[in-house]
Amino acid sequence: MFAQQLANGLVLGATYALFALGFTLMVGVLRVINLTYGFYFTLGALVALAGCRDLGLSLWLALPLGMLAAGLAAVIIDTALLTPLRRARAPELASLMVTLGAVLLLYSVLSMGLGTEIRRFPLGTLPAGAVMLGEVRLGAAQILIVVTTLVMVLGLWVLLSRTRLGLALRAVAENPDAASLMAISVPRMVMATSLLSGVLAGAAGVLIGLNQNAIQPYMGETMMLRGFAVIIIGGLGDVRGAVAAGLVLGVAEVMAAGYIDSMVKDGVAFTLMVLVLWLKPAGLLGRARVTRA
Amino acid sequence: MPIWLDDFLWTYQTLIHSLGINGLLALSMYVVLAVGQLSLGQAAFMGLGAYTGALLSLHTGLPFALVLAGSAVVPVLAAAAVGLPTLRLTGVYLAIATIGLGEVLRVIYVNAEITGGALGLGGIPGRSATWIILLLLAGALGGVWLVGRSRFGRAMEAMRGDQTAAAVIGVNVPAYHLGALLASAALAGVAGALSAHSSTFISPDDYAFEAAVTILSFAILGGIGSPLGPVVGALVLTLLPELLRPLHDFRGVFNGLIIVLVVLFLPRGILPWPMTRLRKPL
Amino acid sequence: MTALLEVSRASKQYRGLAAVDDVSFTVEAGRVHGLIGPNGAGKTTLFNLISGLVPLDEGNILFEGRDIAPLPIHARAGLGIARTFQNIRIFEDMTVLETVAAGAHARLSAPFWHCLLGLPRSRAEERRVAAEALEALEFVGLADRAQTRAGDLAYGEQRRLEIARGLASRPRLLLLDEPAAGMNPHETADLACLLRRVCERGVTLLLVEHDMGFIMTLCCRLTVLNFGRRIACGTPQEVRTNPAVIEAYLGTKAAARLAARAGREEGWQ
Amino acid sequence: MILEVSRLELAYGHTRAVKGIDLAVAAGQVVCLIGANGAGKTSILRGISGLLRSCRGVIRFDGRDISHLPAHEIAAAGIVQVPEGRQVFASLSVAENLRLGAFLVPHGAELTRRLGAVLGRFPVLAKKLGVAAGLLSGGEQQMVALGRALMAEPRVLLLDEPSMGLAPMLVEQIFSIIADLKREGRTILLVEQNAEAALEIADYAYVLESGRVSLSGPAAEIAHDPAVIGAYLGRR
Repeated sequence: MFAQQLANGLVLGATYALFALGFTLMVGVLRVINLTYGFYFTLGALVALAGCRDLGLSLWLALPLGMLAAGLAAVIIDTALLTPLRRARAPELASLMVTLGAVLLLYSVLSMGLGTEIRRFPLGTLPAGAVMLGEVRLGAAQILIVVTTLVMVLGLWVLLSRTRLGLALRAVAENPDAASLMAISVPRMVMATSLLSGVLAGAAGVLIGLNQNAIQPYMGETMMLRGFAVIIIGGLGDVRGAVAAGLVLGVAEVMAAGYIDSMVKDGVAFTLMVLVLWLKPAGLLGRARVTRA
Repeated sequence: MPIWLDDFLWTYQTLIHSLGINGLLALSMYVVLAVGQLSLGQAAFMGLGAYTGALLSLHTGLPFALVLAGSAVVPVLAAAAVGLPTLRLTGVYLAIATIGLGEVLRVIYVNAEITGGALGLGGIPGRSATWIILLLLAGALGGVWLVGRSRFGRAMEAMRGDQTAAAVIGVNVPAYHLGALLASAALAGVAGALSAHSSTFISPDDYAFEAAVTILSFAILGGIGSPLGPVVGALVLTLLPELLRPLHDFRGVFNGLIIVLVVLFLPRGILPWPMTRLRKPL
Repeated sequence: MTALLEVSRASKQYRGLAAVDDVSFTVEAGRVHGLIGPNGAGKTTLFNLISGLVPLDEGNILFEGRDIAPLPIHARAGLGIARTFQNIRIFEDMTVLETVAAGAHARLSAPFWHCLLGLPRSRAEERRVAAEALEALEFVGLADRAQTRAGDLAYGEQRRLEIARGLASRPRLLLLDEPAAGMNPHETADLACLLRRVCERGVTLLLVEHDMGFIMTLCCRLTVLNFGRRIACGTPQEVRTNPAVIEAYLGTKAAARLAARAGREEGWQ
Repeated sequence: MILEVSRLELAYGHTRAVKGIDLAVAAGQVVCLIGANGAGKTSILRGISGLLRSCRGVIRFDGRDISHLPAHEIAAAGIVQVPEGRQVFASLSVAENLRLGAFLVPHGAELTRRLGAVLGRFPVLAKKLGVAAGLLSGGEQQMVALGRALMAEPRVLLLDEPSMGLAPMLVEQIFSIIADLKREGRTILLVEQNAEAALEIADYAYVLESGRVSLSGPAAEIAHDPAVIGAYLGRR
C-alpha cells in the first residue's frame, strides 16, 4: 500500500518536474517569469490530440507535432512581447505583467474557439496493460512519463554542462552584453531557449494529458500553480532544484491525499511554497549565485 | 432629490456601483504598485472580503459598518500570511505567492459547505447603497492622495527607484512593503463586500485568475504616476464594455490585450503625470 | 578625541570565502578616515556591514558606544550614518530637490495620521524640508538644478547629488565609497575641497578610494585591508612607508611617487 | 587605417552622448581616448562594438561599413571589447570564461594552442582554471577579461578603463601587459581615466570633451599640451 502510494507520488512528481523543466529554463536563462508557459503546455496537448483524433496519427507522430507547435508558439510569443522589453531594458515586473496580459488573451481566444469542454484521447492511443514491480502497478502512461522525464532531465543536463550551446546559454543567462562581445548571438540564444522551453512544455502537455486523459484549454493554468511552487521550492532558475522540488511535491500531495483527506491535496503546493518562502527563500538546495561587487 | 436624478440613479445603479467598486479595486492595486511590488492577489482579497461580508450579513445581525470592517480584516490576515515571508525578496516572489493564494482559496470555496460550494452564495441582502460606495471611494482616493503627497509618498517613490538606496536613507522598506500590502488587502476586501452586497450573489469564479488580471489592467492602463491614474483606468475599462456591447463577450481578450499594449507602448499609462510634492521655495 | 565608530573583530564570509576577516579599527569624531586596499580586499563589504546591507558573522560595530550590529539598515540611518555608493544609486525619476528631501526621511516626524488627513503640521514640515534640501543643494553647488530629473544630471553632478542626499539626514558619519572614481584631476580637487567643508560642519568621513593623491591629502588616518584582513593602520605618512602596504597594495613605483610628492609639499611649507 | 569612425553620433534615450566624432586607428597602433567622465569615451567603444546603436555616422573596419551590424557579428569580424568593470561571467569557471572568448573556434588543436598562449601570458590563471571567476580578486578578474578577449585573437582590441578600481600596484601590471601587447604589434583602442599612463603607452591620442573631440595628435605631443596637463594630468 505504502509502496504503491510512494510510486504514485513519484510518478506525479515526475510530471511536475517534467512540467517545470522548461519553465525553470526560461526563468534561469531569460530572467523572466513567463506566465504564458502554461499555455504552451495546453497547446502541446491540444495539437497532439487533434493529430491523434482528427488526423488519425499514431502517438509517436502526434507527440513531436505537439512539441513542435508548442515550441514555435513560445518563440513567436517571446519575440513579439518580450524582445521589445529586453531591448528597452524594462524592469522585470513589466515582463511579468506583459506575459500575464498575454496569457489571459491566449486562453480567452482558445476557449472561445474550442469551448471549455473536456476532450479525451481516443482509446488505444497507448497500450492498455500495466507492469507490476513487486506490489507496485504502473500503467503505460506512467512509465512513459517517468522514462521521458529521466531522458529530458539527463538531456538538459548534458546540454547545459557539456556542450558549446549550453555554455553559450549560461553565458547569456549571466550577462547578455558580455556574451554578445564573445561573438554569441544573443537573440539566437534567446530563441533557442524559448524553443527548448516550449518543446519541453509541449511534451509535458501531451504526456500529462495522456495520463489524466482530460484535456481542456485551462489545463495549463491549473498546472501553473504547481509550476510556481516547484520553481520557488527548487530555487528560481535552478534545474536540479526543480527536479528535486517536483518529486517532493508529488510525493507530498499523494501522501496528503492518502493519509489526510483528498481535499487537502490541492493545498499542498501552496502550503509548501509559503513554507519555503518563510524558511529558505533561496530554495531547498539554496545555491545562491556567485557574484562580487 | 430631483426626479430626473432619481431616475438616472435607478437606471444606471448597477453600472455606478461597479464603477465605484472597480475604482476601489484599482486603488488597492495602486497601493502595492506604488512601493514597487506586484500583487496578483487582489481578486483573492476581494473574494475573501466578499465571502466574509456575505456570511456575516447572512448569519449575524451586525450593522453594515461592522460587516465592512470584518471584510477588511480577514483579507488583511491572509495578506500577512503570504506577504510577510516575501517582504525582503524581490517583487517577483510576492506576485507568485499571491497568484497561488487565489487558486487555493478557490479550492476552499468550492469544497466548503458554508460557502455554498461551486454554486456560490445567493440571497445576500442588498445593503450597498450608492452613496456608501461613492463615499468610500472618495475617502480612499483622498487618503491615498494625501499620503502620496507626504513624506511617506516620497519614501514610496524612492523605494520604487532604488530599494537599497531608500533603505540607506532610513526608509523601513519591509515595513512599507507590508503596510502597502495590508492596506491594499483591506481596500480590496471592502470592495469585495460592497460588490457582494450590491449583486446579492457571489460564486468562486468571480474571484479567479481573470478577475485578478482585470484589476491589474485598471492600474496599468491608468498608470501609477498618481492614484488618480488607476481610478481613471477602472472608469474607462468599466465603461467601455457598456458602451461597446460587443466588447462584453470578449472581455478576457480585451483586458489581456490592454495590458499587453499598454506595457509595450505606453509604460506610464494614460495619466503619466507624477504628483508634485515640493516646489523650489522662492 | 573620542571614537565615533569602533569596528572590532568584524568578520564576514561569502560561501566559505572570508570577505572581511577579523578586522578592527576606530574612526575618531571629526576626522577624515581612509580605507584603502586592493580590489576585493573587503572595503565595500565593510561599508555594507557598517550600513547594515549585509549582516555581520562575528564581531561587533559600535557607533557612539552603542552596538549597531543587530539594527536593520533604516535604523542606522536614524542614528546618523549616511553613505554613498560606488556605482551611483540615485532615484532617477525624482527631481533633484525631492531626492535630497528624501534623504531627510529619517529626521522627519510628522505622524502617518497627520499626513493621511493633510493636517497643518505635516505641511509645515514639508515646507521646512524643501528649504533645507535647497540649502544642501546650494552647499554642493546644485541649487540651479533643483527641479531637474535626477537621472538627467551629468555623472559628476550625480555624485554630488548623492553626497547632498547623504548630508540631508544631518549624519554624524558619512561613508563615501570611491567618491572620486571616474573624475579627472580637476573634478577630484573640487571634490576634496567639498569634502573638507563637509568635515568642517562636524561630519566625520570614512572613505574608500583608489586615488592615492586624493587619500593622502584628505585623510588624517588610514586603514589598509588586504584579502579581508587589516594589514596596516596609521597616518598617511606611516602607511605610505609601511613595507607590507607597499608590497600588497602600492607597489614600489607608486610609493616612490607619493614620497616625492610628500617631499615637495613639505618643501613648500 | 584598420578602423575608421566618421561623424559618429550616439544617444542613450534622448540624451546624446556622442555628438559627431571622427577618429582613426592604424594597424599596429595603440590609440587612446582621454577625457572627463561623461565625455563619451565609453559610449564610443560601445558604439564601435555594437552594444550601442549609432544614430548617425559610419564605422569602417578594413574599409567595410560595420555600423549596422549587431554586436556578435562585429566581435566575429575581429573587433573585441574588454568591457568596463571587467564583466567576467562570475558563476562560470575561469576555463569556461576563456573558452567563451574563442566561442567561434570549434574543438580541437587550435583551441588548445590559444589557451596555451593565454595561460603563458597569465600564469596565475593556470592554477585557477576550475574556480568560478566571481571568486577571483579584482586584478585576477581583469586578467580573465583580458585573456578572454585575447582568446579570440582579435584584429582590434578595445580596452575600456582596464585600470579602473585596481590597486596602484595592479595598475602598473596592467599597463605593462598593454605594453607587451603593443610590442607584439597588436592594434588597440584604449579608453583610460589614468591619462598619464595612457599617454605614455599610446601612439596617438584623442581628447574628448562633452561628446566631441577637442584635441588630437601624437600622444607625445598631447602629453605636453598645457591644456591637457592642467585638466587631465593633474601635474602641479
